Amino acid sequence: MISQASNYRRRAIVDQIMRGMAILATIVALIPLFLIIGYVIVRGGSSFSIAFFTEAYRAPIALGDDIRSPGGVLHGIVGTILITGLATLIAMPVGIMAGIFLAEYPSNSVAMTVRFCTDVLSAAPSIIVGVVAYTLIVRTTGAFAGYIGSIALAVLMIPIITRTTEEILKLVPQTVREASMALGAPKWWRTLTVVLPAALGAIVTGVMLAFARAAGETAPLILTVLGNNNLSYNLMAPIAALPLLTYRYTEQPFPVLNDLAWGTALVLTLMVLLVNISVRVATRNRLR
Amino acid sequence: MSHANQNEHPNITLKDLKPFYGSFQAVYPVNSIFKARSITAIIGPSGCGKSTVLRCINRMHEVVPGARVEGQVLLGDQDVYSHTIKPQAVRRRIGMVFQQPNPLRQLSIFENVAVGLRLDGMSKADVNVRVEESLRSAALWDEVKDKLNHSGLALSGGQQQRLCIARAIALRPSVLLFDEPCSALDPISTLKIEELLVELKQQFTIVIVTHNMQQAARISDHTLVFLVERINDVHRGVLVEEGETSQIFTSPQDERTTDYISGRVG
Amino acid sequence: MPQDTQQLTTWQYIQRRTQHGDVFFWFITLSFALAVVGLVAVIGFVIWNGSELARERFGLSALFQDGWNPIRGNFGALPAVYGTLVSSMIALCLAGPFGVLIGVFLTELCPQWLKTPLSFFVELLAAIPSVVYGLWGVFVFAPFFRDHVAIPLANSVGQVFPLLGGTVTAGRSLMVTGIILAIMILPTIAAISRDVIAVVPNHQREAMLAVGATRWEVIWKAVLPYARAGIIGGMMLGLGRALGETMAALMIVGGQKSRVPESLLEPGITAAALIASELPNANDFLHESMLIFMAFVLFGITLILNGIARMLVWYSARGPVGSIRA
Amino acid sequence: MEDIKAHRSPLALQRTVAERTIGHVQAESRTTRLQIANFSFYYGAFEALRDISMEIRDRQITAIIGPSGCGKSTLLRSINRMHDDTPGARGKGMIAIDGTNIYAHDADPIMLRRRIGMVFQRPNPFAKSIFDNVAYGLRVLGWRDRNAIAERVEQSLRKAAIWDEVKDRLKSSALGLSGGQQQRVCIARAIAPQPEIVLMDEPCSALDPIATLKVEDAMLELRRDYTVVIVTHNMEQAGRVSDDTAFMLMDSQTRAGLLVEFGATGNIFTNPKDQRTEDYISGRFG
Repeated sequence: MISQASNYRRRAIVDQIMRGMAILATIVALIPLFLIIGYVIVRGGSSFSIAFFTEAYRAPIALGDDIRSPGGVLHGIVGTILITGLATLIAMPVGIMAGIFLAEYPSNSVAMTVRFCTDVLSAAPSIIVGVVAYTLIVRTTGAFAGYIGSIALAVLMIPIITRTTEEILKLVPQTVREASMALGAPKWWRTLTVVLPAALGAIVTGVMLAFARAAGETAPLILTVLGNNNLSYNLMAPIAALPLLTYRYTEQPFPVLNDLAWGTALVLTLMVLLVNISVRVATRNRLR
Repeated sequence: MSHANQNEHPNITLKDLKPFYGSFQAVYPVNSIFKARSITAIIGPSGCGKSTVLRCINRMHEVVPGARVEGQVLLGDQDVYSHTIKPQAVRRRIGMVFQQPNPLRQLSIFENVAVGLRLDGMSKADVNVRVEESLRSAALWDEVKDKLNHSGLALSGGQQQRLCIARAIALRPSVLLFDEPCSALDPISTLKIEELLVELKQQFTIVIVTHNMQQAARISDHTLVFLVERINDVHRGVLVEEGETSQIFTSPQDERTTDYISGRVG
Repeated sequence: MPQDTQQLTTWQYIQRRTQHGDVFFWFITLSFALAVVGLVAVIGFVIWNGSELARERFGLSALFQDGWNPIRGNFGALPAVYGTLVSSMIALCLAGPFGVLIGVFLTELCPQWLKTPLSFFVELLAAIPSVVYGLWGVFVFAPFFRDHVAIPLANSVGQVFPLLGGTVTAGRSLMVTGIILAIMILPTIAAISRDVIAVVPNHQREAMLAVGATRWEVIWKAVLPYARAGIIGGMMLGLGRALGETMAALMIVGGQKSRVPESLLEPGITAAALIASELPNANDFLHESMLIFMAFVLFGITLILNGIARMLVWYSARGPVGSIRA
Repeated sequence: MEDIKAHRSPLALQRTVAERTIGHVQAESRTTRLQIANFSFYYGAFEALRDISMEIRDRQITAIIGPSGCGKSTLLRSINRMHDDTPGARGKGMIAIDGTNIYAHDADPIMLRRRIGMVFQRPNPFAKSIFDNVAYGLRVLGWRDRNAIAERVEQSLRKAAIWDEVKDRLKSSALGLSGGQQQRVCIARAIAPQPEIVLMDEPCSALDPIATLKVEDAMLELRRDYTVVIVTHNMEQAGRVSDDTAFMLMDSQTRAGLLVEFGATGNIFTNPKDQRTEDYISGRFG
């Protein structure tokens, strides 16, 4: 009485094959991704040493068969923290305030324009921002410097912070806003006492994600920061940065420097992993 | 009743039916018989598991991740949960209409009705005949015959719902399940659907879930009342009473049914 | 009736005069929001202005001429244009189908316990800096590809199809770049496919299931058509990312700037890589202006792609109401 | 009152208003507090409410009933201009409190909302302590005196019939309470600044029957001091608690909300003048 359609067998086989294909595609696609992370961990990990974290660059000198250690990447770590830290300081107020504007005045033409502009900024290849910073600042001041890199990175961070702030603030239930509104609270009071406290943790994670992304950006730095082989704390002059070291040491003919490139890549990757995982853990607790 | 007749118009029997979500049993065991060529209404407050029970009948319950069913659902004398039977075959035999009218967005009105037939690989000519027949049965043909190529979404809510009924009828099932089919519709569309249901019961065994008690009273022959039982913060659906609709609404046997029907709970 | 009988302080008086302070709040947030608009204006102005020399001198035709050689004053950017397009198209052709299938797997087929970790992993990969992909490409993938794919390919198929032929020397080539770019944009496409498939309403799936469709028939006839616009949008976003990607291309593409390579297995150049490598030490204003001009074109193309893509994703998430399909 | 009980629809809960309201003043003596006259409301070009007129009396409970989508919430929210931030939303006509039009040009919505309390469909406490939730409205008004605040908080919680349940945990988060408790804290929050009118938008639709009864008790308690307007989809509830009832419907052509009938609750439920009201009350709709 309950009978199967006559062509069911063929359909069932197609079903099986296509579902298998989707699984297979996922596995195949994950292979290179696992390989990359695996290589970075193994080869980067083996180049880790105390000197790696405590010394700046030393020129590799051949002593017989042995090539002396080229020092470490402390200058890159310091540079990245300084450059990205300044970038965060620039981007945070702009991004958060603009995000508040978008969330609290969501549907006028100014908000549409602002939203369009954040989309433009986040769509722009990072090299474009580098080109603009180069043309506008490096060319006029005549010098590469760390702070120019910070400005370029800040421009890349702003759309991320703005949009996460907007999204997070919009997640704060409208009903809670209404409760405050119905009690006669002005908008600014409502935002400060109800909306922002509820969203603060998530905004911080948004900033952290932007920081992680900016710390790995390389292209704008090539055009603005230039790089430095010595440990420097001066953002007004060329300064080293981890992604720049990864790039430059990749291009070097010395295997010891190539090893350092793997090491810096691992540092960058670990940072991205840590930030993303901690953000994920933090937001999961918030949502449940 | 001859065997062939029983085949054509089978009863549905629920035997110790227990729907689970993961390890949570959502409803206490249900035993009941839904008679052929009649309308059985399942009423109850939200969260009482009435939709869940309905979806067990054509094996739509198990589509939800982690959901499973214990017990039996007999269509005539065949258990739809038998290992030899595929859920796809069950669903072709037991059609379903959902709460929200759900024409497939990318398909035309015609293709929406034909979609199940196309899966079977039915010939073009046969499809044409069957689509027209189904749309006529669903009392929609006159309204859409000139725009069969238009999107189903261009129809009003009530028309969309009748389109979905036509889609279910097209496979010539013997049972039609309705999951709150009118809750998204305006009063006039509701009336049309109700009239259609009464019409359709000549050919199909009909089970309808509704939260609207008046609706159940208007159209159904039998009524099952489900309620939520709360024990230690665990909410579980329970079948509290079943019987002739007139009897349920005029002289319910169970105190809880009285409370529910008089609006004291739910 | 009870009233707020408390005395107004001066501050409260001022607040009420200025709509309870909301005007200030509006003004402050607005200024920061307009700063974002200002940034875009500055970017647009700078690359428009900076590329003026090249635009007046060559116009778009420079993008279709071969033989880039700044020292001799030849600014034919065709090799870069060709390299950018070809590597991005390779990336899209590889990552597109894979990405969509991953999206399907994550939403429709994946067991519940695997969903969150796998989704998270895919998102994580989009966050890994591109210089890391470049590094891996240079030291691991390019040599592997040269020895096990490129050389055998050039020696067999390459004899017939020059596009896959030529002499394979270094591992770096447009093909390798395209493959690395594919790996890089795969998470983007997969994540967007997953998102647009996840918002396909369940009632669409139920409609197919209730007429006795198999799982794949539900995906093929109800889910993918519904999500089609969004999936295409996701691919375009991926393409935009591939077009503008600088570091991986700069490290792997090989830096062959002077001519259009005959074979995909030869080194080439992409626009972004060309800009990054030559702008800081450009010979003269014209050279610089030409590079900025290329940045301008790149910016324009990625903007258009992104604009369309976002519209498609948005359209897919919202869905048209009452659209007519004749 | 007794007549109402006797003639109420058989579906209505058999429970008199009288037994739940002690010391309530006779309805007839109440004056008009809130006057709605020829009020229409628009979302852009869409007319959501058409030409509504009714008079809401002081210290009475007025229920607005009707099927979903009929605009009853829109009407309620128009009374304290909650739509002001919605682009394109605008009201036409008059809503006046004690004769002052709240849609006049110089009317200040923020001051208006300080005079009107509102309780929403879903309990929406802030992610703050119970105490801070109730004190929020007072702090908005600029209260600084801790003792005065504490006193008013207790008074409001008592009025909302929740004091006994929360008095030992005032410092713990309001989100830890059950739905019914949260809703009563929200009521306490709404009445803490001692508004003149309290609006309630389906305040019990997310609650179970027992919590519903408690909230209804709180409502009847509020009627001593406040003018209460309640939107509900539950006709039995309207029958149980309200003095006046407005029945609204959606125009099937334009989808605009219309006021079909307005009058004393007893009349609406037992002797509706309009056929559509009768249809609705007897369950022909929805």
